[in-house]
Amino acid sequence: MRALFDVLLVGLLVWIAIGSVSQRKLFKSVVMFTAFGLFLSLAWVRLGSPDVALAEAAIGAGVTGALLLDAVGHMRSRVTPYPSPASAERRDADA
Amino acid sequence: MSTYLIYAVGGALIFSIGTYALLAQRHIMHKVIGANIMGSGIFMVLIALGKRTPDGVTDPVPQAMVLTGIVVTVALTALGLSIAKRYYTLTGLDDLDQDPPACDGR
Amino acid sequence: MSLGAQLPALLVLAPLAASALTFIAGRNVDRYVALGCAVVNTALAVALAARVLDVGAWRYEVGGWGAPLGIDLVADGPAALFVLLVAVVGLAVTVFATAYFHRDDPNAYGNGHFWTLWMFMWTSLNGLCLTGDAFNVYVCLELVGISAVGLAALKGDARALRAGARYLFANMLAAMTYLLGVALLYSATANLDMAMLRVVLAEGGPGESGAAVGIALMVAALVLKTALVPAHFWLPSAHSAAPTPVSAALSALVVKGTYFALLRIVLGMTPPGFVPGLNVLLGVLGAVAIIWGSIQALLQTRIKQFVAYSTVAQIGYLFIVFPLAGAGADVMSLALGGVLLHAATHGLAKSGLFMAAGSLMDRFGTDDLNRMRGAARTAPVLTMTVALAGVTMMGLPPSGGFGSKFQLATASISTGQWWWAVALGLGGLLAAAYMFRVLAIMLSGPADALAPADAAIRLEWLPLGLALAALFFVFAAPLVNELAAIGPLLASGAVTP
Amino acid sequence: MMIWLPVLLPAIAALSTFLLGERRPRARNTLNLIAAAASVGTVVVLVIRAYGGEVAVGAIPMMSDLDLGVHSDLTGLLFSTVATVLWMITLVYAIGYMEHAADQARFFGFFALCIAAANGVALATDPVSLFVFYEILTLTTYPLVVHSGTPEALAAGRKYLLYALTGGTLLLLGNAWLYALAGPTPFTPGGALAGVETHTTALRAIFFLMAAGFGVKAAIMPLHGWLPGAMVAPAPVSSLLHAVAVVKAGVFGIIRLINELYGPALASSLGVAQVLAAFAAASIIVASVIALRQDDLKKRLAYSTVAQLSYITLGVALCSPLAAAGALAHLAHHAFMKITMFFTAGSLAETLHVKKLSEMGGVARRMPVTMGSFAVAAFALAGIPPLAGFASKWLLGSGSVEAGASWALIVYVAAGALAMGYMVPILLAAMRPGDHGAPEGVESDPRMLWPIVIVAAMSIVLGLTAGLPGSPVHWALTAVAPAFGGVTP
Repeated sequence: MRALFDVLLVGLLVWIAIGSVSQRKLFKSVVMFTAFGLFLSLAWVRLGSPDVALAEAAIGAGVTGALLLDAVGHMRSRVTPYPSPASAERRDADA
Repeated sequence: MSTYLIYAVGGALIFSIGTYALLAQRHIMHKVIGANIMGSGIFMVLIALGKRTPDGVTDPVPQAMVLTGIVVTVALTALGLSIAKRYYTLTGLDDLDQDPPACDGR
Repeated sequence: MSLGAQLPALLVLAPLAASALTFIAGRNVDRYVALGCAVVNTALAVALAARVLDVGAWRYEVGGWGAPLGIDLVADGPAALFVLLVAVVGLAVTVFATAYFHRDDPNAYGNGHFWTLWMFMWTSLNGLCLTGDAFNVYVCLELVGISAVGLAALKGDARALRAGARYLFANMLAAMTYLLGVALLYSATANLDMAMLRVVLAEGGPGESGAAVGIALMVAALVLKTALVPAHFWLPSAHSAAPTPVSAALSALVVKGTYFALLRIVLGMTPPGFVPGLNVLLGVLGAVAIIWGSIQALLQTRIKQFVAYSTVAQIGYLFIVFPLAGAGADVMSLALGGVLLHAATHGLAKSGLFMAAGSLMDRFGTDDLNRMRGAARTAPVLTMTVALAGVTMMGLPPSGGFGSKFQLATASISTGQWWWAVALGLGGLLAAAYMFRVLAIMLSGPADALAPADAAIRLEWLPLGLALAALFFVFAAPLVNELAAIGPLLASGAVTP
Repeated sequence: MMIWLPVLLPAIAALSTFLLGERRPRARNTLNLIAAAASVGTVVVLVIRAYGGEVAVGAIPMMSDLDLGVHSDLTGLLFSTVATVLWMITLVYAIGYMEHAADQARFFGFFALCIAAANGVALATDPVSLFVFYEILTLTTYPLVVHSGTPEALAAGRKYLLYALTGGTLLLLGNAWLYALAGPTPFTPGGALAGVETHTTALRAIFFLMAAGFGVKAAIMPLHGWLPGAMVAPAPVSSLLHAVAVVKAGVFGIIRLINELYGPALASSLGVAQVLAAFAAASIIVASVIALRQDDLKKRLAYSTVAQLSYITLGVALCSPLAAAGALAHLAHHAFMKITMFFTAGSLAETLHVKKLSEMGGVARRMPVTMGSFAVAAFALAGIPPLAGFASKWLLGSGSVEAGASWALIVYVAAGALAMGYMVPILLAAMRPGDHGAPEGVESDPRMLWPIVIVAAMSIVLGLTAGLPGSPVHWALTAVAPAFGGVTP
């Protein structure tokens, strides 16, 4: 039973992780990352490290989430489709 | 299946997801989040392996390492985001692979 | 405990305090705080080297805990040499920067954050050189990385920010990989102290394969941070987009700091052959770096890119020592002395070269190499600096580059691995090709127009001094060799306090 | 300390020249001349002491058990004397020649540095120290070759570097291998490799690496490609560096390599000296034939240099005392003869803008003293008695016989005939009628004329005094004797 809970928690974490780096909407990405942080603290508790859990909740999810939200506020809210590979060639010329 | 092994394997998976995002995603925010996820994966591996002591007592050293790691990662994230914001303001770009309009510089 | 024994801690605390002070201090005084700290630090570094030569290596227990629980600083010969290198080049960079960053310029790069970041980088570099703890290396790596990225992006223009961001992501990747490696190593050995790890690893045991994977990851991370080919992609843009004093510091010191950590881990901590094929692979990559970096340098048309690619090539020489590991003590001390000599002499020459390159860029108002004709006539001191630094890059006598090449070649031939000597020779020729290509432009006429010298350029004697120091550095080889032989880097087992 | 002066004095002159810049030409010239005179004085003192058996040694610790060392043995001093004496004479010539040229400080500075390096090569105590000075010589010559900054000069400079640095790399590898094999090996007359003779394969390989390294500067074919191109340098550079310091550093290296590192006995028993001799003999003949066909005066002289340098190499490679002494004596004699010719070529180019044989008509009438001096040097080079070239060639010839290599004697004789063949046409061309505007008998600037007369006179004096103690011939015989077991022939 406990093992099942652990497997579910880890699976959830993996799923949220994938989601947070592949969302086209940046805001959603950030929200998912914050959620990831919160579930991670749960995992720390399960692993018997309550102090790490506290730090994760406060810093990992809290501070980082706030920083990310602030940055998103400065940028376009959606990931735009990328231009043609021509720019990649110019990049090589630049390097 | 013991607890630590579940988390260790999960940590390794999460690490790979983060690595993939850092290397393959082009949006700067996705890269930053990817790096953070990478870190979390490693922390999970660390803590999980720290649990694997013969007498079942939690080893404090990995916890200290993780706490340090969290703080350092936040610092890196803050720096990365401030660079990203500035870059976006200057060029309107959120992708490092695209050339900025003009490269000036002394 | 005598004051001398506290030197490792002082070397970390002094620049840290200066970093805080420059942050607090106003625009008018921050540079003097930094300058004062640079002088103090240099004195401390000299004292450290003198004490190491005098009493041998020792360990300093931070907070008095002692390994494995606490963190130990290790003051041995190689560390003292690197700290000294950081101090000497750091002092030069600081002096150069006081002229380069105008006090009354409202846009003075990073609004004065230069000094804070620079002192912070000095702190973390000293820490990186002195630490004897595998996890502490991670912390120092990150701190070096943060300050280096901040400095590289200091100009705040699009090119610098982009280079800085790329540099940052390379740093993050490296740091995380390193951390994973440490995690595996710790789980296999329950130890983080490098000297103890050497003993533990040499005994072998059930966790051996996990530890080997961990070490391989740590090495991969450090290779990325040291910009060894093929992980060099971030270096040229980051080093060339930065303001001149920063370029000098990044190229001369930062890659050396990470290299030193690598040296500690591969030669000091890991028994030879513990990770199969690792040492040979590093040697091969080093040889490839020498060739590839040189060819790239030959193709560059922008002066700072050119200098940066020359760094990529020069880093390769430092990796020739690894495949020789396991040879007899005589050969190893020859080889280790060789790479330390190379690291030091390249640090001096490259910082001088970057300063000269930056000044040439300012004088000609362009970074296009082909528009610097006639510099030999119009800017003779800067040209001379480029030429003298070039002698070091080529490894010709009497530069320290010659000494290192000779020692490495002799060591390679002694172990029967003569092919490394061939790579060294080829690298020298390629270096000559890229240096003389640039010098030929500077010697050719008719001369291109030149701007009058401003404050920073009036410091053109400073880079010349650095290049001259590198030019005659082979005469410091006895001292370097002596330092290379002091301490646990090659000796097996821990050093007692 | 005194032993370092031949290296330090020119270096100090160079440093002050760089610091003075273009501001005070007169002070710079005076300073250089004083330094040159002081160097000559130092070398003379060292020679007198060395003749009395007193060898000074100086060493600076460099690497583990390797020092940067210099010593005042007779062999080295002969080269050093030639270099410093000719430096002083060339300075006078150069001051006249460069009077209106640009970048004089750079020119005179690197010029002096070259001499410092050449003296270092001459006096070095071991192969690594020699290598150090040898590479410094390479580097300091480059700015002189490309002095004019024209595309042609830059191309010549590139070629020079390609050859010289590749040679240097081979030399470095040879040195590293030797050190790995035998540790430090200070030059010892008769050989310094006692105890490792059994590693024949390695020793052969090391020999060829080093010989190739020295062979580039000694312009042994096929390593000579840089030399004719490097003649784009200003005349004083061609004269001093390409007739004296640079190329002679190469052959001098070979002399040290055979006589004092391997020892003639080991070099010939390994079979390596014979290979070198074959290359040198081929170079003599081929270069002489090529010289016959050159219209450009400096190019013709350059190929003549290639041939004459191989005289020296062949002499050493024969591993006989007389031939080795002849080689060393020829090193000195050739310097005086060839510098006369390059000075002349420079005067013709600077004063009359004549660079080719086909343009030389009337030159002998216009500048009789200059061309007369040239004639003396040309006949000396061809080996006409009693001029200098004869004395050294006589030794080389008798050495060939002594070594039982009569083929070498044939090579020397044939080359002498060829030398007549490529020298006489120059004289004939000069005597053809032709017009050079100015009245007859007007020579070039006296600062360029007198050095020519002096060096030409030296060709006569050295030939006439060849039998006397202190002459290069006697000196060379004394210097090489220890390498062959101390028997003075």
